[in-house]
Amino acid sequence: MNWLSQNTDLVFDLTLTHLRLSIPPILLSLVLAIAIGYLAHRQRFARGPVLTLTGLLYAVPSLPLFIMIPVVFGTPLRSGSTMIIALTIYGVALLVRSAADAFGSVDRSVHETANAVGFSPWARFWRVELPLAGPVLLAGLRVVAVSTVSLVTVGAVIGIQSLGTLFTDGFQRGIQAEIFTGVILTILVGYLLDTACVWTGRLLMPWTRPRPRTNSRAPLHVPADVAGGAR
Amino acid sequence: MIEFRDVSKRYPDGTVAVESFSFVVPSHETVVFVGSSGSGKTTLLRMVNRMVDPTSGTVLIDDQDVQQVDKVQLRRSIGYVLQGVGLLPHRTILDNVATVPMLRGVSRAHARKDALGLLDRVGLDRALATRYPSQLSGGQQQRVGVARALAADPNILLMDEPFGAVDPIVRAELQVELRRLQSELGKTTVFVTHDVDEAFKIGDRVVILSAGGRIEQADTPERIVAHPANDFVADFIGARSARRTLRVQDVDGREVVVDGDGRPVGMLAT
Amino acid sequence: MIEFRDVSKRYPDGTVAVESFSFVVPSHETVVFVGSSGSGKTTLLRMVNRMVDPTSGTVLIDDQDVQQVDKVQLRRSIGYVLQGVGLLPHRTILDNVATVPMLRGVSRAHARKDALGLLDRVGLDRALATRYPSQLSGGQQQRVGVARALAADPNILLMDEPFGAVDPIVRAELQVELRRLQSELGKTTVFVTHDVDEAFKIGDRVVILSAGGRIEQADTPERIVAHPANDFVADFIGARSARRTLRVQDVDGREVVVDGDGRPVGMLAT
Amino acid sequence: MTLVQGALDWLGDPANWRGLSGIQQRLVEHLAITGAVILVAALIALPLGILVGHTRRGRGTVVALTSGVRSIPTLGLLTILALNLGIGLTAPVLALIVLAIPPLLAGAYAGIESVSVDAVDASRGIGMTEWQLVRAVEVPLALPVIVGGLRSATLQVVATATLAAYVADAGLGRFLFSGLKQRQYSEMLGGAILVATLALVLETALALMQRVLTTVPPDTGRP
Amino acid sequence: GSDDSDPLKDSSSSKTSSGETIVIGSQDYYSSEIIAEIYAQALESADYTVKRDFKIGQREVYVPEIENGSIDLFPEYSGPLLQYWEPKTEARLSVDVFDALVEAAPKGLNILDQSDATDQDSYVVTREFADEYDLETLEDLAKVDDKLTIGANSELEGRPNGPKGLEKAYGFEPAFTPIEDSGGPLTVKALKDGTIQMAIIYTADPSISKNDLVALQDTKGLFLASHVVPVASDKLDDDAVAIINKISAELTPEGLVALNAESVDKQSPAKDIAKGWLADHDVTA
Ligand SMILES: Nc1ncnc2c1ncn2[C@@H]1O[C@H](COP(=O)(O)OP(=O)(O)OP(=O)(O)O)[C@@H](O)[C@H]1O
Ligand SMILES: Nc1ncnc2c1ncn2[C@@H]1O[C@H](COP(=O)(O)OP(=O)(O)OP(=O)(O)O)[C@@H](O)[C@H]1O
Ligand SMILES: [Mg+2]
Ligand SMILES: [Mg+2]
Repeated sequence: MNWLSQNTDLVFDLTLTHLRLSIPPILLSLVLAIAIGYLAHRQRFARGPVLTLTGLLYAVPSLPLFIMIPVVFGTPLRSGSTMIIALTIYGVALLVRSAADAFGSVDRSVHETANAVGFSPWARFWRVELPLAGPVLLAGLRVVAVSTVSLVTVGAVIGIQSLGTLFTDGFQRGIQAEIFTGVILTILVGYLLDTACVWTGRLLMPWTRPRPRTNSRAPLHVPADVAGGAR
Repeated sequence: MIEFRDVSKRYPDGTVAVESFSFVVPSHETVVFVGSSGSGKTTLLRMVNRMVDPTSGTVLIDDQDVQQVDKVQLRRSIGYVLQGVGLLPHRTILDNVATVPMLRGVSRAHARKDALGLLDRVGLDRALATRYPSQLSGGQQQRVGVARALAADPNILLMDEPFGAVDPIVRAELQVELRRLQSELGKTTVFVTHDVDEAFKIGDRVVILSAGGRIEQADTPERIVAHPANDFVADFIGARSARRTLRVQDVDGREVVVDGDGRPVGMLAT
Repeated sequence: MIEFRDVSKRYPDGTVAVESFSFVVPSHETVVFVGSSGSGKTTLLRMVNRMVDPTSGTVLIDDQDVQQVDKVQLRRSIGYVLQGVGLLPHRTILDNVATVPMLRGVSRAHARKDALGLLDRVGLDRALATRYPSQLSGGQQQRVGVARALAADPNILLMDEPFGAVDPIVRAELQVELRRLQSELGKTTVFVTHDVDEAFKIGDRVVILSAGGRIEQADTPERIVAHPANDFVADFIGARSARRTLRVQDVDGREVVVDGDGRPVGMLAT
Repeated sequence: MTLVQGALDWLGDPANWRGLSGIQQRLVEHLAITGAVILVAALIALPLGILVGHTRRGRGTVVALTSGVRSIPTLGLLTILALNLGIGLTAPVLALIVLAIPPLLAGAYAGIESVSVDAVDASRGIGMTEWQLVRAVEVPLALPVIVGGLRSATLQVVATATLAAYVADAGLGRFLFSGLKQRQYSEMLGGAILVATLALVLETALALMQRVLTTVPPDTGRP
Repeated sequence: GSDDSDPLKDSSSSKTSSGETIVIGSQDYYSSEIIAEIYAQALESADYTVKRDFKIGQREVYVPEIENGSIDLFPEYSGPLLQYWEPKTEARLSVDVFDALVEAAPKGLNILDQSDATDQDSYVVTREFADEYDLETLEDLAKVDDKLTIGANSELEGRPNGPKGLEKAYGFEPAFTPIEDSGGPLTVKALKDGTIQMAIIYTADPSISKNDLVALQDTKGLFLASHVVPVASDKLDDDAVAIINKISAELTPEGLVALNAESVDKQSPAKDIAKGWLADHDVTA
């Protein structure tokens, strides 16, 4: 741990940078996925194509994506914006299906009820459909959070600093402790954001809190599990 | 008073759910529409709060054509208990009951206070107020559904098989409760069911429907049992079945009423 | 003959579901266990085919301790209709019915042929044979469940609230069917329900249970109605309620039997 | 858009398809890596997932484990493995197996758990042995979800197998790295298009398979 | 060669950053980072405001940023940089390369004095392998009858001193395996494992002596001389330039190897290594 003791500042800085790069794409992809997912949910004919297309974005390897983004969006290659756009694209790719499923998971009868008691369509979306889609959305968001944190590291290959820098640097200098530190901190940051998602969910969706008196199994949503990894 | 004036409904796919249906539901009375599945009961009920618009004919509430009233406003002014309860799963019991007043602009605090009173009214413990629907039993949920329908203090109450999903014991309790409520509140009520026994227990007047919303008989329960208008009605209420042909049997010195199969139904009051 | 000899069941979490229960179900009779939710009915029933093993006491079938019999063999020799039907959603109706014979080694072709006959027996159209369970109505599914239980031609039939999930009308039909089947087949049957009326309609003998599987009264339906053993039973069967205290009323010259609230129940047979 | 045009030209040039480092060879390598990885990962994850789903034991552990494994950055894992195992395919294949396990495992246990409790109870009740229950009821009913897990795993592995080129002379990733380093962006983009197309083809094939394996007909409502 | 459609060329507008701040960059290579850190600390002690932008990928990524002015000072290597700008250059010797480089530098960029310290690509083999075939120069490799595989960053494959260059200059073409660690430990491990026979490792890399590797002489001038050379924008005033030139003068080839060894063996951060070096060398203008 010789290396770690001499580099705590660096590690701390990189962890913060890592967080700064992770959080915006997570939030952005949530917003975009809700919009696209709702559209896919409402327009039955659009559903198939939209879901396949966005899902396929996830199969685009990251290096070429990093090169394409400056061309399309005019951002400097080695900038946070490029990274954030790329990760937002992956986040949307992961989350759109979850979002469409989330709105689909809202019982038709609830929709009916909302109409019947006199909700206007706008109020129905914000006060009934969106909150009820919450749990499934959250499950998807958790996967996105963890995979985004892990994907940020790939930026190191093109010189965007993050905990991934510890991999490339440790690799060249042959310092395993440095690589391990990077891996473990990445996992921790992922865990931190995942936990943050869970707690935010509990706070915003009190009705999903585990409750006494019911001994039934937790409601099971098959994970939208297309997570993780770097390309 | 609700008046159906020669209404028909043909759905976009061509199904004719209701054809030339005319009927008047007098104020402060409970009318039950009973008929087998697909006979158009729900369609008729939903014409009242414009969840369905008739293809032809008019529905009038106190002589005003409902087509003239804004949909959303109309719905907020009519109590509606849906086939399948339909509580909002993400709101507490109290907030579920307070939904309509809040939509109408009543302050949250006020609406909640009123909602508490309604819980008492439908026989729910106030301790349940902060629970969520999924934490209640089926019967309790039904009561919440009724409380919500009453929350805006509507003159009209529409109930679509409100007790369809609960088991027979709770169902019997709820039927008794509903009769009590009706005698206290005297709302103009349209109640839909496909269970004849339930219809007889609840309705001041029962309308027996066949396919397409055709009226086979509309009368008081006793008179329907005593004098079924035609074979359809007789079959529908099971007039000739073992369960309706009762006799009195002596069991160890007590007068037990048994059905055609010899199964006990009750005791003869002395 | 099924004999429960002082059986108790304590679940791992500490719940005592059944305590010292003894009872004999005579051969070829239908005994109904009725009691409110959680009284231990399912637990008792499942002791017979060893889906639950008692913590103490023994269950004997024709004087043989079921503990001595291999679980799987035992279950294949007993017909079991479950509380939630539990058909295999990926198999056709026919294959669902043929499952047990096939497990016992009967050839597929043979098992299917027999299964067709069983569909007739429970009153299902053969045309449904190639459908999947999700394509059937609740009542039809229940019939398939019964057919499956009969497929191995068992001597014993266990039925756990088989009609719990269907609506009252279909339920009444199924009850009638079941009685017909029983009189034809004469299986030793244990039937569980929490609906007293259903118990009275189906059971040769009815066992009224309170919490922990305690027997409050075990007798024929008529005798229970005529002479409830204690207050618990009287309350449970609603002996003093309006629906059981009947009287005869004249409606336009016909004798209508009405309940305590004046709601018609049937006509007096003449 | 000259970039895209360049990529298409690169793809269209038959010279780029031939030879030991031609597109054809790289495609085959990429597919072989993907296939091997999925096969090994499935052999590990599916039995484990089915066991967990069937016994309903250890679900918490498995959920925590998959979520943890999912957050391991593949690049970091790859470098550590490579430093210890040397260059060649061993390190990337191992790293990819680790990547593929969570979705496969989750698909397996979630699939088995999603089988209706009633159907499972009934199967026991009519006298199925545990093995018959798994084979004839749980696995067939769970198959669509299991294949769903297989789909995600395949999609991820196809995309991530490009990292093999970080330490080995194999796979479509070679076009990405050498394109990046030599400023041959058309080659790089061409490589990316190849990867995405391969993913699309596999995805479509698995989606079809999923449809075929869905033995339960959709709920048609009233019969 | 470069595509016409280089997306990085105009990726950001060329404007100099505000005020006095000098932006110093470095390669994603620990040795480059140490030198950049020395520049940074030396300038800071002379009261310049400095912004560090280190570990920027490969040349393909950062050179456009130097060219468009977002980076003001960068420790470069004369040979490879010249090849980047002039892929067809014929210059090989130290002085020629430097002169050509000054020629080739785009307007607005100044090539400061080059240091004696060199860090240039070299082909290395293990001692065993060298002994087995009696190898001293790259020419001797023609004697090897076994399979010969080079391991290096993938960009080498297309470069003039890669496999094709060897073929042209020395008459044999080895196989190629990419190892993206810039001649780091993985490459060394691959050499020792025998998965590759030949690798490119920088001459200033301490691992050459540590692992007893043999650098084969480049008799036909495949590699250009490669000295540490600062590239600077016009934003550096004379004093700053003087400080940087002084550093170049003080930095010796052995000194550079020592700095690198400190990073790899002692695992010290660049900051500390630079501080130690500056304490031992007077670079005040
Ligand atoms: N939205 C719709 N589109 C097309 N047909 C419909 C629609 N809603 C109902 N129908 C059809 O209209 C007929 C009457 O339906 P309705 O729901 O009013 O019957 P119901 O008496 O309420 O039946 P249930 O007892 O099953 O609730 C049925 O044949 C039904 O299939
Ligand atoms: N597997 C189990 N573990 C722990 N407790 C159990 C289990 N199964 C049943 N119980 C408890 O044992 C008691 C009796 O349960 P049982 O299912 O036999 O009742 P029941 O009479 O069939 O009820 P219901 O009418 O609701 O089906 C209940 O308190 C129940 O909560
Ligand atoms: Mg209806
Ligand atoms: Mg039970």
